[in-house]
Amino acid sequence: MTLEERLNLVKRENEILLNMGPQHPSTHGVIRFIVRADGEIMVEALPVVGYLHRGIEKLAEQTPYTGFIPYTDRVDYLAAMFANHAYVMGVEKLLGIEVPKRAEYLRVIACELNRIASHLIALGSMAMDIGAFTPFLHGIRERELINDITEMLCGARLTYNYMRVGGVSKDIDDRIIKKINDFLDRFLPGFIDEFNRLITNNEILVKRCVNIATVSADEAINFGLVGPNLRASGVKWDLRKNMPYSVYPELKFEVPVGEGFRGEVGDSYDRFVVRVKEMEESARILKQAVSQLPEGEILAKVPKRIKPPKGEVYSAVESARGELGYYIISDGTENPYRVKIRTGSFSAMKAIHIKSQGCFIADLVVLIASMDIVAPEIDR
Amino acid sequence: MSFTNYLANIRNSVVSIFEGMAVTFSWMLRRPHTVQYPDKVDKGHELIKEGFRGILEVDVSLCTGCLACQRTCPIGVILVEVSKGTERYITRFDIDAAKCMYCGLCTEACPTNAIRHTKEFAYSVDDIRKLVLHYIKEPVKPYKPVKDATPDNFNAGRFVSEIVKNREKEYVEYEAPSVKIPDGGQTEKEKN
Amino acid sequence: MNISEVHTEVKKFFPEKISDVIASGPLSFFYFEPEIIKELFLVLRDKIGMEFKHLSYIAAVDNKECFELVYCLYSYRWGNVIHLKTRLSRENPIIKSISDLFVAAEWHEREAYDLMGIIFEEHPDLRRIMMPDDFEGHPLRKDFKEKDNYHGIPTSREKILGKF
Amino acid sequence: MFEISSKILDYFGISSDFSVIVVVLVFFVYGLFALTFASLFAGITSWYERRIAGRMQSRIGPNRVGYQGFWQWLADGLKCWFKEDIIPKDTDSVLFRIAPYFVFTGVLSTFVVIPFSPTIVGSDMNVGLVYIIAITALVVAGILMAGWASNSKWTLLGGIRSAAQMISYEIPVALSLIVVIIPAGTLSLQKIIQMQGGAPYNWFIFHNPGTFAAFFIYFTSALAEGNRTPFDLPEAESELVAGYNTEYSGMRFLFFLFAEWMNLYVIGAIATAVFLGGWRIPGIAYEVQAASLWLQFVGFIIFLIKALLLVNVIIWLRWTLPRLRIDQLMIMCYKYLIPLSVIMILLSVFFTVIYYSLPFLSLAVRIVLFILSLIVAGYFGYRVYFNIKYFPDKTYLRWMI
Repeated sequence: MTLEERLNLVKRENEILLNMGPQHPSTHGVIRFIVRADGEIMVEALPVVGYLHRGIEKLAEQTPYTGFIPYTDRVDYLAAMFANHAYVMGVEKLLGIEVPKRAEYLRVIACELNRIASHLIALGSMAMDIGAFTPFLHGIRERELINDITEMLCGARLTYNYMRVGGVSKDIDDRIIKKINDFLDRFLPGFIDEFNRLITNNEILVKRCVNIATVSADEAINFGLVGPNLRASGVKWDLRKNMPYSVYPELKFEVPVGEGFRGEVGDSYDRFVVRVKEMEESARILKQAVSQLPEGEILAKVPKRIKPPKGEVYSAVESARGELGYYIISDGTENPYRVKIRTGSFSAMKAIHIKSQGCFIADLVVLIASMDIVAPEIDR
Repeated sequence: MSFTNYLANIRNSVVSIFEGMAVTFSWMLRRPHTVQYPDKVDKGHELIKEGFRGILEVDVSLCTGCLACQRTCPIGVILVEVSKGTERYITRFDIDAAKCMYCGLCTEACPTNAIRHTKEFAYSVDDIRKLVLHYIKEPVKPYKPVKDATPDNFNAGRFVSEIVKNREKEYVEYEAPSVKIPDGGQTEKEKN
Repeated sequence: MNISEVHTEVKKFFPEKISDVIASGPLSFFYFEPEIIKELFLVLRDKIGMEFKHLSYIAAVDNKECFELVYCLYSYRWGNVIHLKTRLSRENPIIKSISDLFVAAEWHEREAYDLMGIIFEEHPDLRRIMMPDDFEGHPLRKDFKEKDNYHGIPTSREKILGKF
Repeated sequence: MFEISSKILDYFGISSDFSVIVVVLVFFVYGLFALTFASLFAGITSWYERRIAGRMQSRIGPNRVGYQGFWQWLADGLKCWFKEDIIPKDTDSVLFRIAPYFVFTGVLSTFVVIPFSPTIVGSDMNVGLVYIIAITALVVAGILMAGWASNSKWTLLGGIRSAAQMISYEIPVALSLIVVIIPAGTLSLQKIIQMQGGAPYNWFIFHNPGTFAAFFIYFTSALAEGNRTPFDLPEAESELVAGYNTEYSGMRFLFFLFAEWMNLYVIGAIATAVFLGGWRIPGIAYEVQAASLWLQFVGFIIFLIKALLLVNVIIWLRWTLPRLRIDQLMIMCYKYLIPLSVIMILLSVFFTVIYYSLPFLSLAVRIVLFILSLIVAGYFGYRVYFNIKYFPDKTYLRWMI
């Protein structure tokens, strides 16, 4: 069945077909929606993905284990650290390597910085899709400070390639720690409160998001939603708490859950607020991690050519967009036999398709933004 | 919708708009965070942090010809040719800067820090072939590593090599070095 | 409930159709016969004590001799994750769709159909998802050969390094 | 302008045979003046708005062309002149071509009654306010034309949205102006200004609680009628790509934007004239001001400053608020603004009647309202100070950099 046949199958009279994307201001990259609308009200928004499909899973089969780390950056360009972390953790499990404590802390620091940066973009672009420009640029401004830190930490601002099998590539120094502390001082009470005053509590935004595309807890689980989208529906599930990895058990933090802050549990506004609260928690984790940073090695003893024994592994981390997992099959050679990447945005797209039915066209924009999808994560 | 709800809506809107406008007005009185790009280009380079992964450069005098970088590169950006014979000569060291993704794996693999990143990042040219940087003009003897050398010994300071700077003028169709290699060594071209 | 407990529980329902638990590296899983997929997943989803209500992903693997489908299930209530596998023949890779049990399965099955060529019966909307509709072949198969061009567009770039 | 024409006729002793020519000439010159003023205002506002937006978002904004990028608007205009005027295939080409001019004319025609000073006004019609409400309906026609003629679904949606929105919001605009017309007893803008005093507490906004609220209702609904954020649904760029002007390019596209920025001044000017005392100078009687050319000029400057302050507020609102949804927009109009403005009309009637029997109450209410608004402004200043203190970042009071 082709796309055209699918559309002809369901098309009714008095409907207009709107082609939203792949080049549209609010589809966040190259995602296409075919909107079947009756006036302003949609019948459904059919997602058409694949415009950014680069076959990363196929590339993995032809690339050595270490050489694939830069590719993982490209899976989710807004939160590349998590992709690094999940993949590297998987290979370490296959090899059975113990990672030094300091390296684990550095990974946590890098990841949580990245989570804040990613959420800033998500919240800002959601505000921008609703029509407020200023919060987006305020978010970008703070993210720029994080980018400066990651640039000092690993030499790149977007595609980090920071983690290695067995540790991390560069050590942290006092200047970077000072910069992180400066950023946290500015961020935690100051920026978040101001951001809330500027946009989160804004009545227009609240009215635009409340009770729009409500996903109940059962639906969220069945749709396969993960991360902040799942937690906004009231399911308290965070891989950092429930299936602890790295040094997260040693750090104290809360898992924010959607409580129906202004409307029903699991609406778009809950997804917005949960992300704001997650940024606060990340900043708290960062404060602890920076102060507890142990001394020691940053890279374990790893053979120069990585040849894991035969076996399979599934390693997942809690990324900014939810569970990001790498299912790796090793056949004992230098290249992985098969890599499957499980991403949060992929399942969110199906939820968007279902939840778009009966919304306004303007609500579709809110729905897409509140699910925080990133195009390369869907297509890979 | 009850009447109190109606009034609460009006109050919420007025209060939240008032607060939002206070925030935006307070930012009217602050200094912008952006740097004026065309005005302060030199400053821009200083703003790049130490350890930035820019264009790759090669200090050929330090190269041991071990091919570690070529093997590590996941996308095949580096091409090194070493002549075989009684005495080894490096006859070719090319980097395709157009294809490079700046992952930095080659710099970590290099035992002598001969290949490294510069801070250079802006390099648009009118022909993609000009972005292939040739580092070897004449066959070079490989560097013999010192026993107790650490990578820091070799990295005197990060400089932008002449080849990176003058890439526009430097572009010539690549030819194998014409200088005869002593001791019966052969370049790849002569072999064919 | 970890994988072995799930295995003993499920074995009571389908004694013949389920293999033993296999540990391959850090991951443990068991195989099941493709024809019992619907019943098996219904039990896994709804039986009290298991409640694997979240389907994380479906990975299709080309095993040279056969195709393997890997199903990963989460139970948020009990905090468990299990992996199950099934084998399909290369010549006739057909299996029942579970998209009526898990909404999330719909797109994962479309992906497996698109990239590996596995056909899911009773799937509501089995179309290509990543590749264009007129694409030939299934790229994640190990024997997939890339064509020279697609609609006249060459698929390979000339190698600059080799030439100069 | 008739007054000025007759003065000129008297001064030069021109016989009545040629008076038509002189009158036409005077009107032509005034028309050119109004067009130039509006175009300059629209152009400069386009640059000014970008600079203000830049500062609010902690960036710089256009600063390359001329001092502080002041000539940016001219550069943009020139660029649009030289751009190709693309008319897409399958458009209704006649409607497509003339639509921008409808919008432009609709806004520019309001300058006929918008006063600059006691005597400098196109025509002091006795139905001035009704004329403004009527003539702006041309804008709806133009936008709907553009949306229809472009032969694109996005533009059609934008055009329909715009028609629904602008026609709905004409009602609260008219109703809120009636609140002032009751105490003023006239529809002529010049007469309304005359009836106000120069000092702030003599303005109509502080006349009674009804007019005070009516000012905000007018301001909100005028924003909606002028398609400005938070009511810019017809061109909501995150939903409808660019709304009704998606398919336009070059100078035709610019005419839409011209109309939008000119409309800023129109909103500000009407609010100034009706609510904020217009060109009145504090402590100077109307007759004295009308007789002296210099005082008229001072009055013009005062009028401009008040209007510009309101334009600033509009720009500031745009860079603060998100956009409403179409049903919320309609709810706001029919459930909030119209009932409220009807209540304000009743309040206004009540107070106008009361003032006849109790004249001292008039002054008391005015002063109380004035002090109230000063308190709100003071609290606002405190909030701004609080924000600056709470999130320490370098303050920099120079508004340009």
